[in-house]
This record gives sequence, structure tokens and C-alpha cells, in this order.
Amino acid sequence: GEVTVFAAASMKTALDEVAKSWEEKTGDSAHISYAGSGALARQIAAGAPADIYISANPGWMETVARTGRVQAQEDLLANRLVLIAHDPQASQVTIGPDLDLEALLKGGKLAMSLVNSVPAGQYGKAALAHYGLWDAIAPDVAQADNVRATLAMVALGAAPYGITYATDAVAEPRVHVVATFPDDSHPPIRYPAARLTDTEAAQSFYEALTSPAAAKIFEAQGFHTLK
Amino acid sequence: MARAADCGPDRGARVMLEISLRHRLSGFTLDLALSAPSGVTALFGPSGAGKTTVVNAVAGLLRPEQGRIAVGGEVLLDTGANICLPPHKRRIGYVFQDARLFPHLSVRANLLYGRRFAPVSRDGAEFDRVVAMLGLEALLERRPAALSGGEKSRVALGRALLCAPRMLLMDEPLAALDAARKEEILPYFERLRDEVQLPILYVSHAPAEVARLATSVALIEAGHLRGFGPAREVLSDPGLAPSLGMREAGAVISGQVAGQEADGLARIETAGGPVLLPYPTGQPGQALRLRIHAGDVTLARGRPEGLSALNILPARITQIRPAEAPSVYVQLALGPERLLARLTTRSVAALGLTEGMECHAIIKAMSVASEDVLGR
Amino acid sequence: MARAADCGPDRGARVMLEISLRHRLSGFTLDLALSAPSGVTALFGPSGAGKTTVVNAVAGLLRPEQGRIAVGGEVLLDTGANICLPPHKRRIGYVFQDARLFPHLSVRANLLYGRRFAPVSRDGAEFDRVVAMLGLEALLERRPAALSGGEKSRVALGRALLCAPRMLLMDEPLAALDAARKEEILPYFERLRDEVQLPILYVSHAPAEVARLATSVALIEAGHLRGFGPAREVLSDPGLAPSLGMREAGAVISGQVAGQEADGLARIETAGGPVLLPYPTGQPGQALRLRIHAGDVTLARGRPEGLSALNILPARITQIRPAEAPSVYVQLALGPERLLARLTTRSVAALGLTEGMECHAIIKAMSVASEDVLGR
Amino acid sequence: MNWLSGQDWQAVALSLKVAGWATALSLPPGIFVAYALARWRFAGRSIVNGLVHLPLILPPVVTGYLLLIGFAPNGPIGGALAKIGLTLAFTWKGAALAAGVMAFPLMVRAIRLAIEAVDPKLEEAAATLGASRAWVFATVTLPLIAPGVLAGAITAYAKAMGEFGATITFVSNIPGQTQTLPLAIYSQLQVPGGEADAARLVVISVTLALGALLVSEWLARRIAARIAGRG
Amino acid sequence: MNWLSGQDWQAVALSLKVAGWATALSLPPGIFVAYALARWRFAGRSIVNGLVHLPLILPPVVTGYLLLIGFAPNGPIGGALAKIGLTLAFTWKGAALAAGVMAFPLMVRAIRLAIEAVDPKLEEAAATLGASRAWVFATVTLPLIAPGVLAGAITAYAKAMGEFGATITFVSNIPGQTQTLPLAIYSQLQVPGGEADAARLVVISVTLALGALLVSEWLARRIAARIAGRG
Ligand SMILES: Nc1ncnc2c1ncn2[C@@H]1O[C@H](COP(=O)(O)OP(=O)(O)OP(=O)(O)O)[C@@H](O)[C@H]1O
Ligand SMILES: Nc1ncnc2c1ncn2[C@@H]1O[C@H](COP(=O)(O)OP(=O)(O)OP(=O)(O)O)[C@@H](O)[C@H]1O
Ligand code: MOO
Ligand SMILES: [Mg+2]
Ligand SMILES: [Mg+2]
Repeated sequence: GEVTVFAAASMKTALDEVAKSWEEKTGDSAHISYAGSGALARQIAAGAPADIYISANPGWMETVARTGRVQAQEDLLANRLVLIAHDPQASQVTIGPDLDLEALLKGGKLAMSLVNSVPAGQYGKAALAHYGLWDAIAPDVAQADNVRATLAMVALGAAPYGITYATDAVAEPRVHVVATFPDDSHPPIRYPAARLTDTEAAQSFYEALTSPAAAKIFEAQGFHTLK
Repeated sequence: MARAADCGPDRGARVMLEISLRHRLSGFTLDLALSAPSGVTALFGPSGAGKTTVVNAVAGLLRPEQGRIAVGGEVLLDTGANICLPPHKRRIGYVFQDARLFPHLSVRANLLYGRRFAPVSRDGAEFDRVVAMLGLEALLERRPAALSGGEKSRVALGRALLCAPRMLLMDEPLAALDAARKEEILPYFERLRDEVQLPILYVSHAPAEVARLATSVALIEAGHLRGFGPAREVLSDPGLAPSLGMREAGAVISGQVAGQEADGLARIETAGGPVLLPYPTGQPGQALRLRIHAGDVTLARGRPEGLSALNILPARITQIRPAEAPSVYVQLALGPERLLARLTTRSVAALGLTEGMECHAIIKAMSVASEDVLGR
Repeated sequence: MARAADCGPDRGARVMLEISLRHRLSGFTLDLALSAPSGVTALFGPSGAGKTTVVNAVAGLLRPEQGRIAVGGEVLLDTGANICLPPHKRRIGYVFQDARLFPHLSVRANLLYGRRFAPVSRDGAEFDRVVAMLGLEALLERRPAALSGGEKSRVALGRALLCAPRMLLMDEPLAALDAARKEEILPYFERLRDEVQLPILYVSHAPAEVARLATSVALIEAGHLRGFGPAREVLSDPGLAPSLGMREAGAVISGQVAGQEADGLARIETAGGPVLLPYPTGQPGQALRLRIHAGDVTLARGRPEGLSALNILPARITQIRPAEAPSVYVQLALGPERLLARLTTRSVAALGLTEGMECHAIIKAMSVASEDVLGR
Repeated sequence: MNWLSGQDWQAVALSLKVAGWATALSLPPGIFVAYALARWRFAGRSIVNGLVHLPLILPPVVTGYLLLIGFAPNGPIGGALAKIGLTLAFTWKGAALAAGVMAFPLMVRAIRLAIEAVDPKLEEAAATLGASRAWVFATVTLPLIAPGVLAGAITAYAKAMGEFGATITFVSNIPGQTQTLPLAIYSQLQVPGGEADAARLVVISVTLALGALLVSEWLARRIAARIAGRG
Repeated sequence: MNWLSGQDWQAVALSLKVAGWATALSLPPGIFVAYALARWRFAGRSIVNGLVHLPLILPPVVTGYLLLIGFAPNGPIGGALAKIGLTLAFTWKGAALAAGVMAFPLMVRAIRLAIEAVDPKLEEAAATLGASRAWVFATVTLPLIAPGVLAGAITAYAKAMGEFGATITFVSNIPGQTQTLPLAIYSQLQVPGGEADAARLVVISVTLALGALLVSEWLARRIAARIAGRG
């Protein structure tokens, strides 16, 4: 059988691997469409032939849920937020109300994802606001349209520091994690998954997502599995 | 229509072309009406007089504010009745003042462009004949951009001739051509006029061409008709002569080919007596017209002897009209025909010429150039 | 250069214009050399002969494969020495065969386009004079697209005249104009030639214009020089006459204005005797040239009487050459001047004319049109 | 060739198909609209002109979103089309539609400029020779604007090869079905360290489009040379 | 006006500034490159032609990424520019650069088509009247291609108003500094239920671009009428 998966673009590395091992095991094939969670949610609402939806944002899962197509749904993964630096010599910092981000930036920009729309940006803004840092730093924040672009800015040195998911930082050798945001500084970072059809392949893939083999792959990429 | 009829020539003759136009352009108003019999209607007049504007209206490229145009009885335009045939339904071959060749087509394809729409499918012979007459054989595969000025105008001419039109509009078709080439093309126009009976509206600045071809002549100035009528009347009208250009005033007399003499001279019988011309003019019995420039006519009281001029015709002076000083136009009657002579006032005085007097008109055979022998 | 000199006219006269060209186009090869004295050099020849190509080379718009062009001693092009001045450095006013007006500029701006580059800043009077001569006053604020054919060519002419060039190239500048308008413009060209001493290369199909203006005439056929020399020689050469067109062959004789007679006739002294003309010709003492069409000359053995023709000049027959049958060209000597007459063989036989014989040449005053009186 | 994965090859093939169809299908309406805008004076001319330019003005994502709303299986147009068996959403046909829509203003602009440069006097001349309007268009106007049509088509093709935003929003990013080269490049850029893979795809994309560009330039020059009488 | 937030107004103002500068600054090089491509035969002509088209062919994200590499403060060009005090990355100037680069091929295409339609015989005529090449260009060629230049500029302007991918990748989305209308619209669309806010911005964006379009059409018609002798 075949399965079509709509998944948040930031999951590509891990999910490709999960899909590959599932394909090898079952002989079925998976087509995965990676794009922004929002775009995918709208497409599903518009009738896209997706069997599985994996969102990086619980909000968009609600949009999909309202279509009535969801057969099964659960929070698949969790992630953490980190502060990354371009300079390998950059020293570790402690996230807290006393963090002097402006001093760290030395006039440069803090790279984030869109703080009002892309989940990584929303979480980051919430965390900075939690410590009362947001208002001061807001003018110096450069918002990219997705996490990978945020990462690229720091990797290229266009921005000295950035805020991304831990999973992104893991895979990029040109950035260095200088701090991890405490979990209580922002709403929990969740990746909900939903099964939208009842085909055998869809059920099989949906189950494979929560299999121990998949968990290993996800964790190797820095995700927390929730099961 | 009443207005148009007013200035129609040969009021009895069948009207072939009826034009009545009123159109304003910024700073220029066209307002004229004429109805012409079949044959060539020449539009003559200074630069900017409105000739091209009239022709464009006939072709359907300009829709006048008011007007009526009919060819051979068929109405092409009648603003009153809200009739306006689009250009492609008018079947009118138009030789534009600027050549307007299709730059992306070869000369051959340009020439053949109208063939597809011709109601009768023309045979290849017609194509070959036109190409040969216009000397286009070597150019057929060329593109218009690489043609000389005269070559372009020849192709444009051929293109219009080959579309099998029911009427031809020609806006100075020969202006860019040399005398020899004109000499080859003019007889073809005459054949179209006489044999094919194709109505032709012909714009030209060259009085020689007009005299040779025109059945009717319309003299246009500043958008209005200054004169209109049969060619012979307009061209021998001393009042209109200045408009035609000093060298060019002259009358047209009719004749009939009597035959060719042993030494090669052609003998034409006219109402004024026989006229000898130094080139073949056609079969015996054929009707033709001779255009005699006013400047080429010499007068003598008695019959002169020992002169190289061959044509000495008895005539009677009907009118003496002052022209630009110190010269006069003398109109002569040769039987029913009229001849125009231009003399100095001194000669008129020296010879004591007066109206009603009998005299002799001397015309050199050589001064009637073959281009002044008109096909009928 | 050797080749160019070979066919130069007046080998003694100062060479003003030197042209030697070799250029191949697909199916057409231009290969000619001439060096002309100051004045107007006319290029004459059938459609497609290569006239425009020569003019383009002089303007710098065509770079010939081989060639040398010099004006007044300054070398514009020498492919041997790898010299090729760009067009804008040549300071040559070019009246194109197609008008090539700038469509985005008003007539006024078109006329003034070259002024900025003129080495001497022309005064407004010059502008007004040219505008008046060309009758452009009412058109100054118009755009070229709304002009008639003749209006366009007049603007193009004015534009070239007003750029203060050191040489003029004119490619059939008057072809689209009526006789009256030509009559207004030609004297201006003569003034440019005589007073301003501007060298002019003049392409025309009209022998009358050529005869009137040209100092030298080059007859071009199929890219080669068929004849070249001073205008009077080329135009009275019976061998070249057919190329000029039947009506148009004729000689040019020199004369001097003697004065105006009481009845308005002008008296011109020529080597053959006095000639009377029916219009003003200039101040007493002024040199001028008369062009006499071969067809307009009548011959008589004795001195004829009672004839309206005023000019009866004693002459001697120098040559009788067959022309198109049944006619001959008779070359006459009027003292040192040559005259050409075209007669029928019958007249020659009837009068018993032979070479060397004395006779009288009869020229109607009226048949020498004012356009045939040439400014020097 | 192990230089490109099977999925990459799919993307190349798909891109060529999508860009080709997008260009080919938008050419006739492109010529028609360009002609209407250049030559006709009709009410609503500005509206048509604005509509044509819309995909240029809007962020591509918005265009994609509007297409999604209109052409989704349960959208107004998509529903109607589904009845005749044509599914656009989430298929390569939809990708071609998106690319065509995005490229349309570029095509119309080029063709319109070319039409405006044609001398109406030549069309008049053809009419006097008996040619109907349609025939004049086919035998005079169209050949004369051929270089402009070619320029428009190739610009549209290039744009279609590069279209990303509207495509991913409208038809999603399904490998083998809607994943064109730009989408594949985007996907690669989502993978840490995927730059090298992305670069390979960029090279292919650029090569294909530049190849088409060169061919079209050469064709246009030949046409121009013929018209100038050198051909 | 409470219909638009202050940030929205900022985006409007910024978009106008960015699109205006992008168009104005790319116009002179656009004309130059178009002229060179249309009239000169030089080695590397195809390369230049290809380079010009590159932003059309590449996914905008890639263009933005390449700009980021080149013009980042520590990038090769960005470093040099920083020394003369010009910072492009993360500033509106960078946004203008991105928009200009993306719009450049459209501008060049339009102008080039217009130049190719100019009859060289008119330029020759100007030269015989004494005008140098530069003067001929300024007084004959340029006025004759004005409608094409206008068309190119307005197409570029429309594209600049809508540019998203390259802009956000190169200069990111900094409200008040680099957040142009398309970026604002995009942000809104990423929020569930943000469609209504996005729609408002779309209306503004379309209005602004269509206004410019109408003005340019009107101007172009006036120019054409003058040339046709009706003005
Ligand atoms: N680009 C070209 N390629 C091939 N032949 C050409 C090209 N341009 C001109 N010719 C040919 O060269 C010849 C001379 O052309 P040119 O324009 O000089 O003639 P012309 O004497 O001015 O004729 P006209 O009196 O008709 O204007 C013509 O036969 C023409 O067809
Ligand atoms: N669109 C226009 N707007 C204003 N005036 C115009 C327009 N078109 C032509 N004219 C004027 O109308 C008059 C007649 O033009 P037309 O072309 O009919 O003249 P023509 O008799 O053919 O002259 P030519 O012998 O010079 O070709 C001219 O004065 C011309 O300037
Ligand atoms: O061409 Mo884009 O998708 O506006 O950046
Ligand atoms: Mg006219
Ligand atoms: Mg010529």
C-alpha cells in the first residue's frame, strides 16, 4: 500500500529515516510532503489526500481536527529550545532575568523564527518574555520564516546568536549551543500527529511512528519521545 | 449626392466611382464630392492637399465623419445609412505611398499575399507577367529590408496588382522609379484601364503620368476640389494650367492610327489633319490620344517651308488668354479639337495674332514623346 | 586613386569629392571610383543601381569592403589606412530616401535636432528662412506621424539643411513633391551650391532636376559607373541620351544675362547668338546655363520667317547619330557650344541635312521652361 | 548516474513537465490577453490588466492560497472540474496551473510590448489585400511578434522552473507528484547539511533553464535576421 | 484609522520605500544591460544573459540564501560594503536589494524588447546629424523605448511589492525595518485564523500596486499617443 504523509518541514531528517525503515519492513511506500505546518493544515482542510499529518504546532492540529477527518491523534514528540552561537569560542550562558543579550550580540541580530507565527519563534518569544527580556531585545530580533533559515543565519555568521530547537542545533556543526531554555519558560513544545484515513498502510505507518525503532531515530535527532 | 453630381464629368456617362467626403483633422478639413466614370481618375494637387486622405477613405482605412463611397454601384460606405464595409471586404488593391511591405515575408510571398483572397484563382502566368514587367525576377527570394527604394515600390505595386481587386488605388506608385522603368509600367496601367476595365484612383504629382492615364482629373487643394472633369478638359483649361506646372500645361487631341509609313513614321489622323510620330503607335484603326504640351506648339501665319518640323496643321485661334507675363496661352481649334499653345506676347504682337484668325500650328514630331501618346 | 582620377571631369579643377568603393552584397556588387569638383554631383541611374548604397557609404552608414572617400581633401574613409570616421563626426547632412523623421519629436524639434552639433550656431533667421521655403510654418508643432508624404519629405529636407553640414547628401529629396513646390526649393539648392559652396551629392530620377543642379553627373548602372563627367558633357552625349529618358536628352549652353527688354522678355547672350526667354533670369552680367531639350529644337535650312518662335540661331551640324528609329540625334555647333536636336530621319532626308552643313536652330522661347535655366 | 537520487530525477522530470505545460497552456491565452490589452479599448480593460498582474503583486503564498481555495476538491472551481474528471489540487496539473498563473503576467507583458511595436499600417495593408482580421493576425501580426512571443514564453518557462511559493501552498510538496525542483531544493535545505544536495539541484535547475534560454535567444536572432533581410 | 495597526502601516510605508528604491536603482543598470544584450555582440553575452535571468529561475529562497552568503556583514561583499558604512543585511536597504535582484530580469526583458523594436535607421539618422552615440541614445533611443522602460519599471515595481522568499531569507523579518507587506501577510497566514488580517493587507498591497499600474498605463498611452501624432 501507499501512504501520504504531510509533515512539518523541520522533521525532515528524522522522519525520512523512520519512513525508510518502515518501507523496508513493510514493502509499502510513503510519500512525505514537507512544508510549513500551516500550509499543510490548510491543504488538509481543503481536501488534500493526506493519510497522516504531523504538525510542529498544536494550534494547526486544531484546525485539522475541525475538519472532522481526524481518526486518531496523539502528541508524538517534544522538543527543547536552545540558544545557539556562531562563534565556537562563545562561552556558555545562563538563561534568566539577568541575561544581558544585548551585550552578547554586540550590535548583531538575534536570529529567531517568525515570533508570531512560526512555533519556534512563538516559543522563543514566550521564553524571553517569561524572563522580562523580550521588550528590550525585540528590535534586534531577525525573524526567519522557518527554523532552518534561522539556523542558516547563525551558521553563516550573519547573526551571532539565535534561538532554535535543540534538534536543529544537533545537526549543524557550524553552531554551538550556549544555553538550553528551561522547560517552564515556555509552553510545552509538542509535535502532535494525526491519522486521517483508515487504510491499512496509514494505520501501519501511524503505529510505526511510535515504535521503539522510530523512537531511537527521533531521539538521535534530539527529540523527546512522549511514549 | 446632389453635390457630387454637380461636378461630375460627362454627366451622361455611367458613374463608376462616387466619392463624397467630409472629415476634419486638426487644422485640416477635407470636404469634396465627385462622381467619376469608369477609367482612371487622377487625384492631383500639392503636397498636403488631402489626396492620401481621400484614398484612405476609399480603402476603408479612414472612416470619415460624413460620406458616401460607391464603386460600380456598390456602396462601400454610407455614414448616413451606417454602412461601412471593412477594408478586407472592399476588394481594393492599394499601392501605398510608403511601400508597407511585409518585412517577414520574401518578395514572392509579399506578391502572393492577396492571392488567397482573390475570388478567381489567378494563374501563374499572370504572376510571371507582373514579375517580368516590374523586373522582380532576381528579387523573389529576397526580404524587403534589403531592397532599394525603387525595388520596394515595385514590389508594392506588384502586390496590389496581383490581388485581383475590383478597383485599384495608387498613391504615387511611380515616384521612386526612373523614366525607363516608368515607361515599362505605364502601358500595363493602360491595359488595366482599357482591357480589364479596372477602375483606378491614381494619385500623382507628375502631369505627364496624369495626362497619359487619366480619364478624369480631380484637382485638390487644401482638402477641396479646385477642378474636376474629363482629363482633356481639365488639362487644356488655361485657368487650371498654372496648377499643373509650367512645363506641363497642354491639350489632348484624339486621333486614329492610319498606318505606318515606309520610313517608320506612324501616321495619325486627327480632326486637324494628319500627324506623324516617330514611333509605333498601334494597329491601323486604333483610337488614341495625343498630349501636346502648350510650350511645344509654334504658330505661323503662312505655311512655313524648309523646316524640320513635320506636322504643320491649319488651325483657328479661339482664345488668347494672358498667362504669366510676358506670355499668353492661345487656344486653337483644329476642327472640333482644341489645342493649347503658349507664346510670348512679343510673338503674338509680331505676328499680329488675334482671336478668330486662321494660322498654322507647328508641332515637331519629336516633341510629342511616346509617353504623351495615350492609349485611347 | 589612380582609377578615380581616370574618370574625373575637368581634370584640372580642384577635386572636392573623391569616392572609390568596392562592396559586395548578396547578388549585387558595387565597384566605382570618381572624383568630382565642387558643386553638385548627381547620381543618376535606374532603380537598384546602387545610388543609395554609394550615398550611405559617404555618410558612414555602410562600411565598404574596400574604399576611400574624401571630401574637400579630408579623408572620411580609407580602408587601406584603416580610417573610418563615424557618421556623427563626418558632419554630413543626409536627406534619406525614406524620411526617417524622429516620431517622438515635433516637426520643430526634428528640424532643430542637428543644431546643437553645428560648429557655428545658426541664427533663428536661417531657421525661419528654411521653414518658409519648405512651407512648414503651420506644421511646426505637429508630430511626424500625422504628416502627409510630401510634408514628411520636406521636414526631412529641412532637418538636413539646418544641421550646418559641410556636405549634403540628398537621396531623391523632391520625389514626393509637386511641381510648384519643387520650383520653390530648387533655387535654394542652387544658392547652396553657388553662394555657400556646399558640395552636394544628389540622387535623382528626374533629368530636369539633374540638369538644373548638377555640376557633374555620374550615371550608375548595376553598381558600375556608366558615365561620369561635367553635366554639360554627359547630358549632351548622344550615346548616353537613352539612359536619361527619351524626353529628357538635351544639351546645356552657357550664356550671360544681357538685360530685360521692354515687353518683359529677358535677353541672354550665348556663343550662338542672343536668346530670348519669357521670364526674369537675373541681373545683367550674370552667368547662367540653358538646358535645351533635344526634342524642342527645330532645324531649318534657310532663315524661316513669320514664325512665332523667337529664337533662331545659326548653327553648323557637327554629328548625325542614329537614335531609336525612325529618329536621329543631330549635334550642332553654336560657336564653341554644342546643342542637341532630335529629328525624324524623314526630316533629315527632306531637308538634305549632312554633317558640316550650316543651318538654323529654332528654339521656342516658351519651350525653355524656367526650370531649365540653370543658375550659372 | 548515482550523482542524483531517484527522487531527484523525479523532481527534474516533473519540473520539465510542469514548466513545459505551464508555458504551453498559458501561451494562447497569453497572446489573446496581450492582444486585447494592446489593441482593444473595452470597458474593464484596467480590471483585466490588474487581474493579470495580480500574481506578480501578491506574495506567492497568497496566490497559492487563493488557488487552493478555488481549486481544492471541495472548492467552487475544483468541484466543477472534478465532475469532468480533472483534479488539479495536489497533482502535477495543479503545479502546472500554479506555475502558469505565476508566469502569466510576465508572458503577457512581453507579448504585449511586441504587439505594441507592430506597425498597424502593415496590418492595414494586409486588410486591403483581402485578409480578414483573424488572417491578418495569423500571417502578419503573429510572425512579426514571434520574437516577443518567444521572449515571453522563455521568461514564463524560467519563472515556471523557479516557482516555489504558490506551488507548495497550492499542491503541497509530494515527491513524484508535485515536488518540482524548487520544492526539492527547499526540502534539501530543511536537512541540516543539505546544502550540498541543494546545490546540485540548483545546478541542474539552472542548466535546464539556461539551456532553454540559449535556444530561445538563438531562435529569436534567426527570426530577427530573416526580417532584417539577412536570413 | 483603527482598521490597520501601527505595525501594518509601517509595513505599508516600508514596502513603498523598498519597492520604490528597488525599481529606481535597478532602472539604470537595467537599461544598460538591456541595451548591451539587444545591440552589442560581445563574448560572454550569453553568460550575462543567463546571470540576469538567474533570479527568475532559482527558487527565491536560494537567491535569498546566496545574497545572505555574499552580503552578510562577514561575507565577501558585505564586509567590503561595511567598511564604507553600508550595511545591507537585516536592513531595508537589503530588502530593496533583494527585491531589485528578483525584479531585475523582468525589467531587463521588457526594456530589451523595446530596444529591439527601435528602428536603427532612426539612430543612424541622428548620427548623420552629428549626434554622438550617447546623445543618440539619450535623445532618440531612450524616448522611443520610454513605454517599454515604463512597462519594465512597473513590472519590476509590482514584483518588488510582492517579493517574499528572497527578502525574508536575506534580511529576515524585522518589523519596521525589513517587514514589507508580503512578509506581514505571510506572518498573518502562518497563524491559524489569521486569514482576515492577511486579507486586509492583501487588499492594501493590491491597491498600491494596481494604482501604480494604472498610472503607468496612462503614462504609456500618453507617450504612445504623442508618438502617433495624436498628442
Ligand atoms: N542588404 C542587402 N543585401 C543584398 N542586396 C542588397 C542589400 N541592400 C541593397 N541591396 C541591393 O543592392 C542594390 C543597390 O541598392 P541601392 O539601394 O543602392 O539602389 P538605388 O540605386 O538607390 O535604387 P533606387 O533608385 O531604387 O532607390 C539593389 O539591387 C538592392 O537590392
Ligand atoms: N492625423 C492627422 N492629424 C492632423 N492632420 C493630419 C493627420 N493626417 C494627415 N493630416 C493632414 O492632412 C493633410 C492631408 O494629408 P494627405 O496625406 O491626405 O495629403 P496628400 O495630399 O496625400 O499629400 P502628399 O502629396 O504630400 O502625400 C495634410 O496637411 C496633413 O498634415
Ligand atoms: O518569486 Mo517569490 O516566490 O515572490 O519570492
Ligand atoms: Mg499623400
Ligand atoms: Mg535608393
